Amino acid sequence: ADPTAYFAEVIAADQKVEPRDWMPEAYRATLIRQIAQHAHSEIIGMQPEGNWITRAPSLKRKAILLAKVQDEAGHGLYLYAAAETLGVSRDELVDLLLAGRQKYSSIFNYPTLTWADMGTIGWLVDGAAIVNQVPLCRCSYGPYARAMIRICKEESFHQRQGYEILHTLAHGTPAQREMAQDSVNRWWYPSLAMFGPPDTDSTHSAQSMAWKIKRFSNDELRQRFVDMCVGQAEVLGLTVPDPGLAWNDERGAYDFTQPDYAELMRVIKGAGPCNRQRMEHRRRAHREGAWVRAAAAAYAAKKEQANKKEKVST
Amino acid sequence: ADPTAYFAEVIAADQKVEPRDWMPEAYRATLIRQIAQHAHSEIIGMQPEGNWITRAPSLKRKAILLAKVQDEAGHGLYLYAAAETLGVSRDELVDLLLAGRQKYSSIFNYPTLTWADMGTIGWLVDGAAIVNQVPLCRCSYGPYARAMIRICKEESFHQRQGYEILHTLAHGTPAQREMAQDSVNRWWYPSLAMFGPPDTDSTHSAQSMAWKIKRFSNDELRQRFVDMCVGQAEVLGLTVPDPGLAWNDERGAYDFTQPDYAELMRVIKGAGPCNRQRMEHRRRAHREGAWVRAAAAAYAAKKEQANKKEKVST
Amino acid sequence: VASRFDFVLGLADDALVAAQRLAEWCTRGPEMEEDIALANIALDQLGAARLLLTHAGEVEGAGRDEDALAYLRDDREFRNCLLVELPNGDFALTMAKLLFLAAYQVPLYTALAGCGDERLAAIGAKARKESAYHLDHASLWVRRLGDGTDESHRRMQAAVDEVWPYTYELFTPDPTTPVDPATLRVDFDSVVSGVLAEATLTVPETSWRPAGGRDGVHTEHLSYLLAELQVLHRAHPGASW
Amino acid sequence: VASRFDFVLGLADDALVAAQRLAEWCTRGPEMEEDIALANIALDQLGAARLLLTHAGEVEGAGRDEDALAYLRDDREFRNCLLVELPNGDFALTMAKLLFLAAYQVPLYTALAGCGDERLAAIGAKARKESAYHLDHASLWVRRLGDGTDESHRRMQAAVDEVWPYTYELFTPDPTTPVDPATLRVDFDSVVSGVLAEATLTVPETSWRPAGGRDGVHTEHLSYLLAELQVLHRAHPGASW
Repeated sequence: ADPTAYFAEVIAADQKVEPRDWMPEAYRATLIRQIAQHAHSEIIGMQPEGNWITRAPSLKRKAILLAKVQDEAGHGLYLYAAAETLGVSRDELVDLLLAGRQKYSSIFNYPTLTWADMGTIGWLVDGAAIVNQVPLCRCSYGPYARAMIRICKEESFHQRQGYEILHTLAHGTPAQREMAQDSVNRWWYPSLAMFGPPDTDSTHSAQSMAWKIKRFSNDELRQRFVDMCVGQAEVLGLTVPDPGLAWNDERGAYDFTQPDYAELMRVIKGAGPCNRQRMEHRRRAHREGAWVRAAAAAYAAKKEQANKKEKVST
Repeated sequence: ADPTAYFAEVIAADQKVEPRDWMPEAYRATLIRQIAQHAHSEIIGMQPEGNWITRAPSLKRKAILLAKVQDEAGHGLYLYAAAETLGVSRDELVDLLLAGRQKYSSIFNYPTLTWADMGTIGWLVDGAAIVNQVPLCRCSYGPYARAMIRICKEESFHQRQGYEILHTLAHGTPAQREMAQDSVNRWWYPSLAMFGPPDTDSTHSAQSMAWKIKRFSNDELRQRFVDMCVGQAEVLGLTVPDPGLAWNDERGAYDFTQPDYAELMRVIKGAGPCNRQRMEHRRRAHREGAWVRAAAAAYAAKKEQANKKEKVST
Repeated sequence: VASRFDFVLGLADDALVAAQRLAEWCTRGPEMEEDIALANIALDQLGAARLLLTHAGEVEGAGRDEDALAYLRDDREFRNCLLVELPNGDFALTMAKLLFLAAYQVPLYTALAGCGDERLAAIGAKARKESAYHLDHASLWVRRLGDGTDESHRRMQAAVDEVWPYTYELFTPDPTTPVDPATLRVDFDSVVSGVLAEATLTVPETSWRPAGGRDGVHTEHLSYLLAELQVLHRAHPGASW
Repeated sequence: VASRFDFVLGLADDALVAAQRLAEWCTRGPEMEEDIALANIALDQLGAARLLLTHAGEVEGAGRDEDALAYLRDDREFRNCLLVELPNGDFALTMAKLLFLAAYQVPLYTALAGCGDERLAAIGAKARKESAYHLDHASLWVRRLGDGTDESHRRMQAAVDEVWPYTYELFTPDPTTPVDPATLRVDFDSVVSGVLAEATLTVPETSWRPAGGRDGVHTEHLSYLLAELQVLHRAHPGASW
């Protein structure tokens, strides 16, 4: 059978491509790039929230936040494992990240300045991630789709926790309320930018749609996110910091001000407030852990050697 | 003239021995040991107070404390310079300290747990130091005596500042008052121990008295210190934590409970709460500064070389 | 002689301060799996701390809940052993601390699980299983590092040397408490000496036995740890989170 | 456009945060003389901060004194530039920060000394002399380290590369303030480029120009610094010291 035709049939029938199947090199490369970027985002994304674990204002919140950041490490590991089914190793991918040759989500290049950011990251950033990721649960590549199903369940749990943090703050003391609104003001537009450049400028989208890696355009997802947030903001009693926000009866959707895509491009290219800090933090952990990993490898080798000898002698 | 006789005459006449003068080797060695220990104490003694500079509770107190710790560095430098007049270099002495072969005052091996300790160190620790040091202003070795005159002036300034901190706390909120009393409770006996073992056990005293390096015995100075503190504690409204404290009409002095000299010996031998921490802190600063000192030396050598060339070519 | 309140608080503060130090590792572990493992252990310690603090508050009967006890005491009121408040140092130091803590907590919680106090017994029964995992994890790493490379052996031995003196405080006798700490020493020694021997490490000789944590006389490190732990809670008196 | 209050607060917070970072060096300097020098510079910065904070409180007219402004604002209310809040790093990084700060403060305080506001002019006149000493001190060290050993050259260049992007924020134009920061750039560039050239160092090329400090949008480092600075004062509301 012609593998190209078989691949096309599987895609057309909305079935899954599996690691054993033939696939076009560009499909493989696109998936590796996307899954790796997604995995890197989980790992780098631990930092902005990790920044508040030691200062969480109640023991319950401390436990929830620590568990959340731990989940993100777990997501990173699933995703690296999914990428490995495409014939690339986690170590290679991590090296590409550390060398600055693969990206992670730009949102994590903004600083977490207050505790309210733990709420807003859950509500807006995880919220945007979910809107992006739910369609990926139907992605044409099986291992990625299955990883996303598992991740999306935990993400919506995280999103509810973030929403609850913000809700508590918005209904707390005046200082807490102000902290919550300030945080939403800082994160709103960067969250909108998480969906990527507008469709008119989006480079990879058409091919990804055809391959059923991607199911909706950037602008479609962004609109869905805005429509979802407006009602939630009302319940929170917080203001979306967009004077242009208005219901459009004709479109059956909210009109809104677009994020500053020039800023997005600058941040992607390395000029966000925390790009250097995030990368240096990751590099330092990697560098300072090198002797530990070397010791674990040396120990494992010694044990293996000892086992072999034992087998030979018995 | 017989140098031994000349030396004996100078001592007998209460005049000063100067660096150019002949002196017995044991006199020189005793002075080097004592001045070096004194210098090391100033340098190590910066740590317990340095611990509170970044957390000082008002900007005025922060400035006073920073200036005080800076003064201690200055005292260390005068004293190393005084020791150098005896034919030993500062670098050698610092190496002896870092190698654990010379001591510093054991009092600095106790931790500073609260802000009130900044007051108590000033009042009791600097107070005890002054009682010890005022007689040293008449020490038979000129450079040491002159360094002590300068240092004693600043120390009594520091002591007043410490006393003022405690006074403010003792007349502040209940929590501040409690903090002050707790601090005095912790530092009282270690301060008494600063005068060294009781005269019956003191090893170096007799010869030092004969050489007029030392003027009063450990127990005489300790008594003087207790008698001084009791009245000051009353003004502060704080309790000296000694149930045995009582005026003795016959002796014209206070009876008091002796400090635990076994504890003093343990701390001197390295088993105080902070001995390891203080030494490791100093060693780390020295180690981490090595590349800076090397750079300064290399730069100076280059400049000297350049100057020479310039002189030759002109 | 510690009151029942002080006894429970001591165990609670051990767990709370250990959790805080372990949480400092988050995003800094030597490999990703270890980030997850350390967070897990931190979560266990934090969970035990919350149960114990709540119980301590009940024993005291002054209306203090877990957060009042965690966030509104200063270091002179904390009752944790000095071992847990020491800075993390490198990974070897953290593993030495964890090994000694777990080797103490396993027999402690086991004994607690069988004690007459129903609440403490329930907490002990839950926590001892978690501590057994902590002990396994730390033992594995101590063996790997001790018997790994020359550098890891050197670091691991240095860590054991540095931390060992702080273990004595854990076993200060007090027969009036539900579990006399002195009775736990045999178990601790047998477990720890086994692990160290397998790891080709030696137990240092020292006459220095720092103590004071159970009486609120800590190292200079604890007040910095608490400043960070408590900063936000204290900045908003009376707020809910 | 900054209000007069914000303008004065910006200068005050620069000095206060710089003093706090320099004070962190105390007992950690590479040589004893340097411990003294860094404490001196910290004291100068602290002194300027106190005058400026007091003046800011008067301008505001809400009864806040230097301590209320230093100890009872959170990081979103601080107006210092990002440069001064960056962690100390190694000695080279600290000297790079100090060089750039002093090369900015010298023309700033000089201009202030000649401005129409009598109080600001008096503060500027006092502080500019101190800043000139800071500039000399930092310049000397940057030359020593840049033109010292291979290692010191490498460290010094890395420090300049790391800190340089933060200098742009210092000169954000604002013609409504007593001294428009943009006017100070020429002086700064001429001094700094001279020192770097003598030190055999190069000015990095970068299009990254982080900013936000003057609007209270800081790095993640500042809130930790303030937690430590403020912990004791905040733990005892209303107390005198």
